[in-house]
Amino acid sequence: MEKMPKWADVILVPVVSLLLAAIISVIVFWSVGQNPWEAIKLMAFGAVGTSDFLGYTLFYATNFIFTGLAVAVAFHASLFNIGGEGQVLVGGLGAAIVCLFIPWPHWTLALLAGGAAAAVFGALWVTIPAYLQARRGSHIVITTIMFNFMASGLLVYMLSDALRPAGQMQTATAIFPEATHLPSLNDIAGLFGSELFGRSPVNISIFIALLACVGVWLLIWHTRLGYQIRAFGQSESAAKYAGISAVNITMIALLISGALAGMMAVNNTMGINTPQLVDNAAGGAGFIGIAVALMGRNHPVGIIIAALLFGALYQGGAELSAATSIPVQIVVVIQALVIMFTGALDQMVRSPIEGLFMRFSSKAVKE
Amino acid sequence: DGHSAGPAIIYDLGGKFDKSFNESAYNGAQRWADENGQEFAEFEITSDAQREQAIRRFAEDGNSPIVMAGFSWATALETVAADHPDTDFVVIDVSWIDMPNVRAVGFKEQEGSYLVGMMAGMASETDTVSFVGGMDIPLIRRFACGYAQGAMAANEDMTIISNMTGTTPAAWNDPVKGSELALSQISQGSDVVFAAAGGTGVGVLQTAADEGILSIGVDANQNYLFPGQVLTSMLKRVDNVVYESFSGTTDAGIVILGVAEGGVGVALDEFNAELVSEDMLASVEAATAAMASGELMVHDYMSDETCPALEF
Amino acid sequence: MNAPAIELKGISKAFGPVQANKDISISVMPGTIHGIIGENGAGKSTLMSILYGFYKADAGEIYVGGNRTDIPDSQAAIAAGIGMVFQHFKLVQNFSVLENVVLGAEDGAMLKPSLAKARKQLKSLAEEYELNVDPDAIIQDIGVGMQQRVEILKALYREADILILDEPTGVLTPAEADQLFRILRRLKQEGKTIILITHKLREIMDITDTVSVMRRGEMVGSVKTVDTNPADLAERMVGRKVLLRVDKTPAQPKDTVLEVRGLNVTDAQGVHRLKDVSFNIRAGEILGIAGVSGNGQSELLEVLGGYEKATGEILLNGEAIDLTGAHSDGQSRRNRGIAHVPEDRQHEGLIMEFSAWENTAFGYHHDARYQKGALMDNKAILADAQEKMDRFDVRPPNPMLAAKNFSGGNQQKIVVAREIERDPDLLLVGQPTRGVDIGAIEFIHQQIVALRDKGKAILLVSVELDEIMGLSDRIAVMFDGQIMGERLPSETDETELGLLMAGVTDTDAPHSVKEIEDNLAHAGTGEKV
Amino acid sequence: MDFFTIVQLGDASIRMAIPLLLACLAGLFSERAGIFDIGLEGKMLAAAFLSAAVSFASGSVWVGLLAGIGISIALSIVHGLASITFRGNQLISGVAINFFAAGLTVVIAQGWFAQGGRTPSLSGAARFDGIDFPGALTRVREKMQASPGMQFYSEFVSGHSILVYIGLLSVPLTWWILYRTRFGLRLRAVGEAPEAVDTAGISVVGLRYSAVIICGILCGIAGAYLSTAVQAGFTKDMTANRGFIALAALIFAKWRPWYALGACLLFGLFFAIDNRFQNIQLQVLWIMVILIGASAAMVLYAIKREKIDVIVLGGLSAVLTVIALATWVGSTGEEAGLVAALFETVKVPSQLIQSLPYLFVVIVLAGFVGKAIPPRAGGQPYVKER
Ligand SMILES: Nc1ncnc2c1ncn2[C@@H]1O[C@H](COP(=O)(O)OP(=O)(O)OP(=O)(O)O)[C@@H](O)[C@H]1O
Ligand SMILES: Nc1ncnc2c1ncn2[C@@H]1O[C@H](COP(=O)(O)OP(=O)(O)OP(=O)(O)O)[C@@H](O)[C@H]1O
Ligand SMILES: [Mg+2]
Ligand SMILES: [Mg+2]
Repeated sequence: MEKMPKWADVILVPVVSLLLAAIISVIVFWSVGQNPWEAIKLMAFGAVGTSDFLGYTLFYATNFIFTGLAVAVAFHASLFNIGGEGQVLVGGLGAAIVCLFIPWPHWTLALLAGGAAAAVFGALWVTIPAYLQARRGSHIVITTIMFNFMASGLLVYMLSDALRPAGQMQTATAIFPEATHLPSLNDIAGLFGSELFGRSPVNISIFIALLACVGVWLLIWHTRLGYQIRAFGQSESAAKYAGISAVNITMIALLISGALAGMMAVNNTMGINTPQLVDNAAGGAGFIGIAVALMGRNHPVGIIIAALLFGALYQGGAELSAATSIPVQIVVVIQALVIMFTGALDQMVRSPIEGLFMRFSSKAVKE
Repeated sequence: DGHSAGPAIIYDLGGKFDKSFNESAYNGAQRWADENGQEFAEFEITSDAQREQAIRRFAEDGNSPIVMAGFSWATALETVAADHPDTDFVVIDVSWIDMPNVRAVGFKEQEGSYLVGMMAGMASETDTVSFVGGMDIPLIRRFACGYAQGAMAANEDMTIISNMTGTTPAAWNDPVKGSELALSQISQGSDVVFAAAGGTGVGVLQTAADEGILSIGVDANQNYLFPGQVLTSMLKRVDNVVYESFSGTTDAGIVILGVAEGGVGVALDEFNAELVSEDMLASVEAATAAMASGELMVHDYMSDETCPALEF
Repeated sequence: MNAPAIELKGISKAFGPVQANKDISISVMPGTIHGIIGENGAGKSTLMSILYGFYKADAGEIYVGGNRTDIPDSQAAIAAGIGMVFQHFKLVQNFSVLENVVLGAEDGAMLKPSLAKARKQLKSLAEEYELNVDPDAIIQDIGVGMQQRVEILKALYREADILILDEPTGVLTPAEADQLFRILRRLKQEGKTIILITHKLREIMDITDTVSVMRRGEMVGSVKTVDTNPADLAERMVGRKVLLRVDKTPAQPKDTVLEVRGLNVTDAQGVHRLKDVSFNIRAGEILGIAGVSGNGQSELLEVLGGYEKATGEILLNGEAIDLTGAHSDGQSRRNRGIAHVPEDRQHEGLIMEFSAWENTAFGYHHDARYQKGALMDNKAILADAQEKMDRFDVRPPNPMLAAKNFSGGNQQKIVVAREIERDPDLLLVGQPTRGVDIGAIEFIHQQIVALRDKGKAILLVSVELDEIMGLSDRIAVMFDGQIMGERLPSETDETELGLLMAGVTDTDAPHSVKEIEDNLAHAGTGEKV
Repeated sequence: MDFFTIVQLGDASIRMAIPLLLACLAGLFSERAGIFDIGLEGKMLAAAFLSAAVSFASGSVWVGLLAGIGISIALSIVHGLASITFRGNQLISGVAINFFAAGLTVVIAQGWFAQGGRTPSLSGAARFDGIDFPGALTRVREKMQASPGMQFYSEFVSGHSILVYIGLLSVPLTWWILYRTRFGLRLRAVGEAPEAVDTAGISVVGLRYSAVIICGILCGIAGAYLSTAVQAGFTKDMTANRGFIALAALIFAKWRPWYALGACLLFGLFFAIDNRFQNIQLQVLWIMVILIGASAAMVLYAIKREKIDVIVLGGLSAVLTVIALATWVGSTGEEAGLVAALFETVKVPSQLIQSLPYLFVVIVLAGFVGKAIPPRAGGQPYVKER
């Protein structure tokens, strides 16, 4: 007998968790002398109040879909890839190299090649942690954190040396050639005479993100590889019995995870209004991916919803900090609370709800 | 919403209160506000993705002029400025944007650094002076290189130790490491340390004060932080640029401010009066004059990415 | 007449939806040995764990020595003079015997005086009850028999008057069990009260004074042992008359299917788990492997099942099987026609979180019939699962339910259905009826025999001698990674098998109990005997 | 390298090692009790902030220290709630605590002091000063002229803040608690076999909470040390990943106190070297020897093993070899031929030097520096009833 219906598991529990996170956030707002209601209104307006704001929300959401999927795929194999941040940066390196050094005739080709390069570079960056996890049992969490630092070192080295055009101050690559610029959603809306997304950088890669969602959904629930990933994630000993190679699945799941994280670079290098790779290109998206995956219950649909929420939070938080004296780190606090309640304190929320359902169902049986 | 259509300022990633570059910009804006009893809009970004968004928002709200502190604004500004031809923009630490509605202000940091380097060289008893940079980027190397040239000018046999705190933006904000770097330099004999490292510099100055050696601040006047122990500060009058821009007394175009223009210089006040000897004052004055006249050309690291006085 | 040492009144306990104990009452007189029997999952361990304060009862009262006693935790149970040896030992593996004994019974905040005192005490206890152990030995280095002694010593060190033993003989050979029973009788003489959980009727008859029977969480009743007999107990246990033998015709073996030659396994810790194991199985016969668990049977199954590396030679239908290379995994074995009902269904045979239909494809997810282009054909798997569940009478017959939501016996049916339905040349079966009720046992045994009669080769590993004797056409006994000998079921008996399981070959006779003990103390740990 | 430089390097190593050591011992208590804690970083950070803020407000660094310890314990209890009481995922709880601290310290600092997420500078009694032993020289410049013995005494022995000595003393103390007391025995047992502890009549929950609280105390001291002893005030993210490095040190130390001291001193030395020798010049020959040597070692390791080893390690060694060759070829110029280029010196990128501690952590974790077996019940919540 199931302890509670499916809908309660996928909707009610996360919603209650979010509510708890929201309550604590309200307390935080209060404690720094900010009227929580005002703050929430400001954030909501900042997230969706104008077409530009909405566009930015979608732009960030695109990032978070990629990193959320990355974390989720690894989670299905019971692996905690906390290295999204580094994989995004190195993925960016891949996209930048492809865009800068190959003369592309058209953005479609550049998108394909840039996306592939970003994925490959992202995957390469997780190869060693994955290998060490698979073959040496070194804990993936700590190795990927270490690789985040090294990625940032590598990126800065590249951006302040090989990839920085002479005379440019900013630790960044040159702006990518015109032919690699991805059309923004507003350009597309413009074809229909609309200004829907203003000048926000939300661009065609949001569709790539959605495609990736479909891909992950197919992969996890409709392919043998996904079946093996989930089986391995649920029970390593059973996987061993079935002849599912722990080494292979660990490697493959993490490489896919790294590739998805890397692909985020398409959005935040080729997709932005001035396409280039800058030194802090990841901007915390790798970490937000954890919250997104946890909240989205590692399912693409949940991840899309959670990514939109976090996109709104991120964008709204920036607007909030522009309008008040609250630093934008408030978003990190909320993110932490969401991770805490939907992740670690899941049981705290779940048990009472299960209890309620049990009480109801046993009553129903008696009657 | 809340923004009046007055001037606006946007700070760079280091944050408004970095006791340094951004704070100096803030001080200029605040001085203008205090003197005129008016308000200005401001914003601290937290990621690069926000740059364009931030400028655009102020422009659309009708703010003018919009001042941006930091070279990282260049690319975003070029896009937005084209869309808002009627808004005035000022960007600091950028010397290459040539647009009719943009004032791009650069500084000859090498000149100011040269002056403090000279003072350091004269103050040093160990013939060893040192430099702590923040993030290792060409701009900071320009500081280091100017400083080294100045120190060498004071004494040919000067040993110059130079360290950068790091290669990521975190390097602007790592006073612990700044402190360790300073300690290590002191033990290598340095008795004057110049910190051009944002928040990291606070750690350097603190340690120098603890260890009883002299330090040199940067950007804003930091002499007051440890009275009697900060030899001077290499002023980069970002505050003036902001103040003047807000006051509406400037035009578009590229401006490079050196010693002659009062854009960079040394800080002299009651907190370091006892540390600055007559000799030093005289040398600084002489060098300033020589720079103004073009007689003295301090090598700019960024012109060719080399430095005659220092190896990186 | 004096008060009962222990009296439980109306104990109830539920684990979520499972009612493990329902209104149970029981009373045990001091200085007696009281047996509790019942099928797997009947709630025996739960009841005793409640008495020991490990679980909290939902309802009910406990009387110790006639006084109402609250036992909210084990501390209270210990204070009330109760000691318990759990089914799964509760020892710290990397601590010494001494540290394990002292843990929780220290005399003060400092360790040294406690350890010194315990060392002295242990010596005198050992002399008193013949419970010899090396106080400085590390638990993971000593055999299960020794570990059990440590558990008993722990209880005695805490001055327990009432000692609960939960299935103590499950891991012991008959000879070792005899030794344990001698100790228990000795304890009884000293006036201690003993509660013994077991599902081996023979043991109940041997040693207990009174016996209680539990079924499906309820107490069926208590009787004096002298007033009952095994058949009566079995009937009470199951609730109906049971057939204690497997119905089968004599085997008609044909060609050799499996040939194992000189198999050796050394594990990651460098312990030699299998030593030169050789045997063969022919089509149409069941080879039973008997032995105390931990003597290499698991490793043998793992090697044959493809997930443990080994040296040596295995031939299937005359062709060699890859033992170390790229084709030494479960997948390749299945492709070669080896099916495997693993010993531990919950950790190996099933993914507990997967639904029953997904588990139907487990291990066979590469099968062509489950594929549709690049994707898996989930509909085909579902249909297949439904069909199997109906045929094997899995209850409830709902393939969408997660495996964890089926009872142990039904989980086992799902695994057996999956493996047998592949029509393999060789079926490996490990502990097929562990934790399975008698009804399901009969069914599973029938399926195994039916497969044999179809002319397939079957390797059966079980720690239950009854099962081995009942099902096998030939029996091999394993001890310390070696095959001690092969017997025909018709030409051997439990005593002989028991001696082989203890590492005593017939040529060694006459043998001493001491020798057997020494052998067993080292069994399963790979040390030189 | 002269003697004084070595003494100084040792001195700096200790200074850098102390926060690692305290955090490492904190992790030791927690993990020995079976609770994994990647939230060390967050606890240190929160403690660093609050101790600086309260020191500033109260004027007394001791009050600040207590406040820092208090907040660290509070976060520990949250971790305990998540991982002990509600049996949640310990890694996720740790991650959440890290983010929580990173965000909240800045938000509160800004709300409180309005200085861009930092506290004002501390001075006088609001800060831990170095303790100068009798007769010890205090200034670097004086020490440089002193005799080696005096240098050692003044620089290495004397002059640290009280927290350094507390940190060093906590090593034998931890050892003593762990191996000589009843509490220690139970603590070690609960990380190995909580069911054994439970059936012995000891509360698993109680033990684990005490361990987690001790972890909080030590993290609190570590954080306070950073903001009130090493530095004079809090700046955002000032712990700079020390919590993670402490965890790696803990693994390297195989969860033993004295080994922890060694591991932390080693990492301290890495930091000291990074701080001191930023411009490391190496002869091309050495770069070739190191890189190609490492490649060869990896290839040798891989060829005896499986395909995956060959692919990954082979690929990695190919990359290293290419870098080595590129460096070599890159150093040839008009003056230098191929052979002469071997003796040219090149600067090792500072990014690489800074990445060394992280790289070393990875090597440690890879188990090439000794295999470590974690406490058996570590990371798993203790579940009696499902
Ligand atoms: N910790 C637990 N959580 C949830 N359910 C449990 C737990 N322990 C036992 N159960 C359930 O309670 C019931 C009784 O189990 P118990 O272990 O008492 O049986 P038993 O008679 O000792 O069986 P066995 O002979 O297999 O030892 C079973 O259905 C079992 O699944
Ligand atoms: N861990 C669990 N989670 C959810 N439900 C469970 C769990 N364990 C048991 N159940 C439910 O409790 C019921 C009884 O399970 P249990 O294993 O005790 O059965 P049983 O009486 O031993 O039957 P069998 O003889 O087939 O093993 C099952 O039908 C199952 O629905
Ligand atoms: Mg039991
Ligand atoms: Mg059962």
